[in-house]
Amino acid sequence: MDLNFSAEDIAFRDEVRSFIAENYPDDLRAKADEGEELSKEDLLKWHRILGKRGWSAPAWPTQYGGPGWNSIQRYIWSEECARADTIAVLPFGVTMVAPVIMAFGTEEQKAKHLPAILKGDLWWCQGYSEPGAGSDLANLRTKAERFTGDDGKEYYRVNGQKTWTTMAQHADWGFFLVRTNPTAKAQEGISFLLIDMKSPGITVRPIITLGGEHEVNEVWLEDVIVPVENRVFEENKGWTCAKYLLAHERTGIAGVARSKRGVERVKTIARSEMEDGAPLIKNPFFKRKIAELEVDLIALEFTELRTLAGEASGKGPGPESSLLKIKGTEIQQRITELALEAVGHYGAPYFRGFGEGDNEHPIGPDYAHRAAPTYFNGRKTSIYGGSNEIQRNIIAKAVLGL
Amino acid sequence: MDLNFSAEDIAFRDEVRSFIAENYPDDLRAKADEGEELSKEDLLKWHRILGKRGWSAPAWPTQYGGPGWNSIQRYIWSEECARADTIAVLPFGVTMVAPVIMAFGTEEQKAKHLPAILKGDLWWCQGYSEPGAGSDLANLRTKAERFTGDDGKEYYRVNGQKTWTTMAQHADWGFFLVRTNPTAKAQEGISFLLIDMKSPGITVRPIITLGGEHEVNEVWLEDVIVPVENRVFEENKGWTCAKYLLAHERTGIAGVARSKRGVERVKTIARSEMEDGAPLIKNPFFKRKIAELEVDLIALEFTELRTLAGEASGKGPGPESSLLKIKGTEIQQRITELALEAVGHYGAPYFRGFGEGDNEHPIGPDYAHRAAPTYFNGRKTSIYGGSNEIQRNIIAKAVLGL
Amino acid sequence: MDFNYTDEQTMLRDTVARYLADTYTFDARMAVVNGTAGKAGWNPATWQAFAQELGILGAPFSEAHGGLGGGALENMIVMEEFGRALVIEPYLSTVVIGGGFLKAVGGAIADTVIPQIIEGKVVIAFAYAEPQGRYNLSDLRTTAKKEGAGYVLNGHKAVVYGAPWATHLIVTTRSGGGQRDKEGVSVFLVPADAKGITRRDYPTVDGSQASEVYFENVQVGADALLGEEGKGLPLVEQVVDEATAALCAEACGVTRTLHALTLDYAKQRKQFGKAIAEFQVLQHRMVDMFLEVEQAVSMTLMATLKLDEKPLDRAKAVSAAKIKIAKACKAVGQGAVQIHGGMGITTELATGHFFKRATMIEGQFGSMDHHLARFEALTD
Amino acid sequence: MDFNYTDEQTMLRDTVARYLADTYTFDARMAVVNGTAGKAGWNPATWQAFAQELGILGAPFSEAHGGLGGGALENMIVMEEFGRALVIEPYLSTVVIGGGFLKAVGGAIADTVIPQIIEGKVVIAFAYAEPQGRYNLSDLRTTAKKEGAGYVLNGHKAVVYGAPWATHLIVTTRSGGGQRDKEGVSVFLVPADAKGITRRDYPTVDGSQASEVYFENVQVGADALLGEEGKGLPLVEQVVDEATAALCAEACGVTRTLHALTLDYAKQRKQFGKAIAEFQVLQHRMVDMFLEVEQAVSMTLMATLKLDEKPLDRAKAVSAAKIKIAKACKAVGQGAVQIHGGMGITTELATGHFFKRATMIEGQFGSMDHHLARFEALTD
Repeated sequence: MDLNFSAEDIAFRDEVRSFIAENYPDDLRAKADEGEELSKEDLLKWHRILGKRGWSAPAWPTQYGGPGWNSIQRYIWSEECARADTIAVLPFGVTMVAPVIMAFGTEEQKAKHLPAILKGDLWWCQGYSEPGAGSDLANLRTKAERFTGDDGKEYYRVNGQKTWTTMAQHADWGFFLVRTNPTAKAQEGISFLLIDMKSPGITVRPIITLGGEHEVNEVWLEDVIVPVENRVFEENKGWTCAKYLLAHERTGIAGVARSKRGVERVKTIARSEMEDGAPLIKNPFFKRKIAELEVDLIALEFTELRTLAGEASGKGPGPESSLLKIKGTEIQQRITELALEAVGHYGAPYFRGFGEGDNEHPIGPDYAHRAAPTYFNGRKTSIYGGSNEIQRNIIAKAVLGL
Repeated sequence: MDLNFSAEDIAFRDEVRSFIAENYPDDLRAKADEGEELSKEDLLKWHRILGKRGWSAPAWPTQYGGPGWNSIQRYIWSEECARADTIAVLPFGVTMVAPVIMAFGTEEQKAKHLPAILKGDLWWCQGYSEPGAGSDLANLRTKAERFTGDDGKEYYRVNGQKTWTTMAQHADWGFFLVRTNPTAKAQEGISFLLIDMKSPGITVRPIITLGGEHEVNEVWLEDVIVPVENRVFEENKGWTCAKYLLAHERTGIAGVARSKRGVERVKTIARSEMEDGAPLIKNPFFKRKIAELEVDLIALEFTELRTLAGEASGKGPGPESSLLKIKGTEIQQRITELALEAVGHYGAPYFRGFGEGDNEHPIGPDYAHRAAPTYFNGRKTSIYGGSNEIQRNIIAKAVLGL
Repeated sequence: MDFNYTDEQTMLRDTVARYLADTYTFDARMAVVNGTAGKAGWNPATWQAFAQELGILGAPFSEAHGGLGGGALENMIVMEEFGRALVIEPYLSTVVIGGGFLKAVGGAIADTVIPQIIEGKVVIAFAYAEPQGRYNLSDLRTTAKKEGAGYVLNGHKAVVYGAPWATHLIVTTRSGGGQRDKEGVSVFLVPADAKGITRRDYPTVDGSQASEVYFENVQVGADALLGEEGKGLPLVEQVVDEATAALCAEACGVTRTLHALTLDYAKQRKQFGKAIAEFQVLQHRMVDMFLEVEQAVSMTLMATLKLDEKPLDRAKAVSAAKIKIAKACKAVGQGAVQIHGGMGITTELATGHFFKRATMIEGQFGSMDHHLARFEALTD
Repeated sequence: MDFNYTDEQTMLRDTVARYLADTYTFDARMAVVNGTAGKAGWNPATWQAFAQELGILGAPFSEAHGGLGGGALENMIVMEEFGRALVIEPYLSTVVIGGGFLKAVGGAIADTVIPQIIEGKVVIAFAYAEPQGRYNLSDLRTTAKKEGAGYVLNGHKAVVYGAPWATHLIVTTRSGGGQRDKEGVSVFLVPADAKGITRRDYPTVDGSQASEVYFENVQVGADALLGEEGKGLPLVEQVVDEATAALCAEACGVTRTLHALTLDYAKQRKQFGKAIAEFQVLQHRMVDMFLEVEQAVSMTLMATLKLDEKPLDRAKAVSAAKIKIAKACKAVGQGAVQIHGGMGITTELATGHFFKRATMIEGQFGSMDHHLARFEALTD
């Protein structure tokens, strides 16, 4: 056993560190620092830079254009990205649909979609959740009826409603779970479809969340026509793809490196905020909360490393990753709580909707502007991606045999 | 609304305060302070003194020899007892079986048992729990078969096993739930019997708990003969008595006044224990834990007072009392945790079993001797009397309608 | 000892509750918050209805001033109902705080202004916080300098809730001593349109409107001084304790509604073929939320009933209450959102809005740590 | 970075586990604890078996000394297995602590004593705590005064685990400076039967035996000094960090067993017509216990692997680990007892005994607050 990086690992770390330093766009950093909402182009910019370098998809094997990094290298990569506070490459293409296409897709599907995902040419969204089916994905109502078109080809006609569709307002393509056999039991009779979001019959309606963000949407599908060759894997076997994807989705959700940055940000705030004439960070109780966060973060980090080591020695991401999801999101939420606590009175002003030029009087410190919205928005992390209650159910069943 | 005591209440408080000061036995105080195990005679001594004064049963109505106190007076009484750190009157007779006898017993049963309970002549124990049925009281197996004796009278022949029978080693009488109809559904077919503990066929076996205490026992009943007139209420309707008793058992379980004394004791320890040359109580984090306890105790106290006010205005003790049980026991347990934390290294020595005279080298401070056993033993409070999980189930069902 | 409402108090509660249930619906509230019903965050008609139709702006004032003859308990009753309906109108700053100062100082200014509060003509905002001051009421850089018969005020007050539509500001200032001294605090009642006052208005995350308020050589007369010059801190502490108790009452209403909304949602929402209310883990979480609400109610009652005790006892009671209220706001708010799932974090259901208000109450007039430190300092 | 055991380490773990499973049953252990199998708390045959049959007393020592050539990881492996079986024998004080001091100082004393430890002939108790000192390793009233070529020791050491059967004591003393100074600490290895040493023996709540040890003009030679006179604190801190990491490993074993016992019990125990393991609230509590154990294991590994880093990094890692371990001991211990119900608080099931040991580990070598303060002092 050895905690230290090898010489190769250190060389790799230095390489990615300097690449990020040299290539991460300044304007992106400035916008993110100011809490500005990022445009679609902003969000894809870094992805495309990485795509050119061949680093946009750390977990992809080389055969599909990935860098072929091992788990330690991927860990180093995510550490370095967090260290440099880069925006994240959006996961819907690279880490969600792509592994499914690699595992279950046809050669045509691979050829059509994987390169575009890698380069950041196309934006993907995920059509899983439905109103009335939150964590219970098997309870789907969106239905796809198969028919033969006038051209003699096979198609699905899709009708239904999806919700919580993140960033669907920007999406070029979506991957959808739909019911192709209405009489089958809950998890059977589901198929996994790739749908062009420009198809007639698709309507995207924003859902505004507590912090004022437009991140999620309702997606209405009305007689949307999808060619059968856009189905991944067998008809009525979409649940296999969904399960595969869910297992992948949970990895990396620990967010250790990002949370480390978050703790640093809280410390920075607490060094500026004054209480009775001294910086808040001198308050022993505030300081203690930070220390407890740091300790829990170390525990999460080494638990993730143990999990990575397990994966490296051949075990796939198992239900243990539910642990990382639970503890990772709890820590993320505590960070947002502490930040809001730290900013005091200036947690109350709500700045979204101010005109861009209208900043003659700066109101409160810059770091305070997003504290409350970030806290509010952060409540989603224990709900999305399989709520933390569901994660506990998974561990109870799959690990503890209950 | 008014938080203040009336002039009558203050006069009452002064009266009970001076009675306790003048009548509480010094030797009892000395033994309890030293953490000695109290004998049966010790435990009954205070009960008998109160019995002579007519105060051994605060909640009894005057018709049965009780003092006829209202809820405020009972509250004052328990405050004053805690303030003077008296031992408690054992509940099995006065607050458990007696209300059942008053509500459901025959005149003969009342005449025979109530005066003896009041005076502390007889010691009672409770035969409810069985191995295999903890919080699930309805799942009883101890059976009572009815037969006509050679003397032409009706009897039950009782066979079975009870467990967690507190202080059965001292008991003269016990109240038992037994199954009189083996084919009835769970909660039906149960009867409530009063059994003379000197009856042939009763064996009491000690269960030693984690602190080394002999408080609870297994009670084996083998062909124990019980006259039918010792049954309270109708045959097969014992569950009615049990439910009535359970509702009564929960009142007073908040233990606010005792917990206040407990917090004071922790403070006393923390003033003596040194850390880096200063009293532990100067440690801001230890002090904060005490403050949080005190705040929670105020919340419990005023919640109890609200409940008492509700009872005074005609509502009986309802499922809200589950709240008092849950929060009361959580606080009691936190007090024992803090005491153990405070004593540091001297929490480890285990003194039970030392000869009485063998105290030439006092080991560690006196207050440390019982810290660990009290913590261990205190874990029972969230288990006994309907576990805190069961209490939450009760609130979910009865209060929240879930 | 007596925990019963008088008949008048019961009637007050029922009247307010009924009025709000009928008129202050979620949609009506959001129309005001979003400004689709006039100026964002302020509907003068509602305030006039409180004054005229309901008469509740006089709840804690003496009959001699035209009020209902009540006191802190009446404020508690109104604020709890306001919390239940998530009312944004400034009863707290106008009636509880403004009225609190005026009742405490009495005299001509009280005789003049209190009737105007009751009539709904005077609306007050409380300018006490400063960017550097956090929750320390005497950490003041805003100055009041004696000049002639009056004073000149200079400084910057932070996050003044309700300032955009206030007719008057109550301003805490330093008229002497060092930045955090207990001595040298003076309090003024200033017309909001006094010369030299500028504002920067903005919405708050909990649906209200607030302002940064800047004072530049604002001249006020000696009659604007509330209480004695330089001796204002005990007065401020008393009124802020009264306001904190009233805020606790609001929190009781907010968390009660959050709990009720969550129960309703859990009973209707189905997952895995059954109502999520059937999952034991969620049941117990809702029980724990219930326990928090009940304890919050107990503490609010305790603190309200102790507002007239000696300052140390009053302060200890109020801090103890605020500690439990902050915990309740967090536990009930987060629990409600979690059990609502995705719907809990949208702006479409009322739940999220109650959660945001609960979150802001956690820190208002002092965070849990602030009040724990205060409680400790007053104990032993 | 590599988290795999070597083949030798895997074999060590398997050997110890198998041996304990076969011979160190709950009943066998309780017979020793209760003294029905000889002197209460001590069965020399078991220790000899560890030395001869298993050879594990040499696990962390060099092959030159007759050991297995291992180090901290080997201690971790042994201690985790000992925790699983609730072993009371003094591996920690003899091999980890005694051996730790000797390895650190080296030289003749190490060459003499280490082989005797490995053979099971030397058993060491660590006399470091004092009644007033709490967890401060340099808060010492026990004095060592230079006299002739040697030293004279006077003082009172508190709660010395394993002292009743130790052949030697390692004693921390003050040879100079004020009571809590960092300078002036000296460490001695003293025969337990040296003239002037008296003991008061007693059982401990977790099944071991300990003593108050009194030193009255105890004369020791200069060769009893471990390290340099007056410069002992860094040495003590290093060895106590090593011991704390080993204690964390024991806690991993203890909490793993507690969790496993609880799962078993919950699957068998029926209430309301079904196994209590089917109640979702208990399932989630058992999941939370699992999360605690897994994190404890991660932290123990981290701390053990960092024992050789710079003192500040080592100390920070060990304190971080001990903080999580204390939490795990409390959460898993209390959870196990609660889910066992009444059976959890009897002395009849193993669960209660594991719970008691877990509870004692919480405070051993410093409570959670102690280590949080130490962690904070080392951060930034």
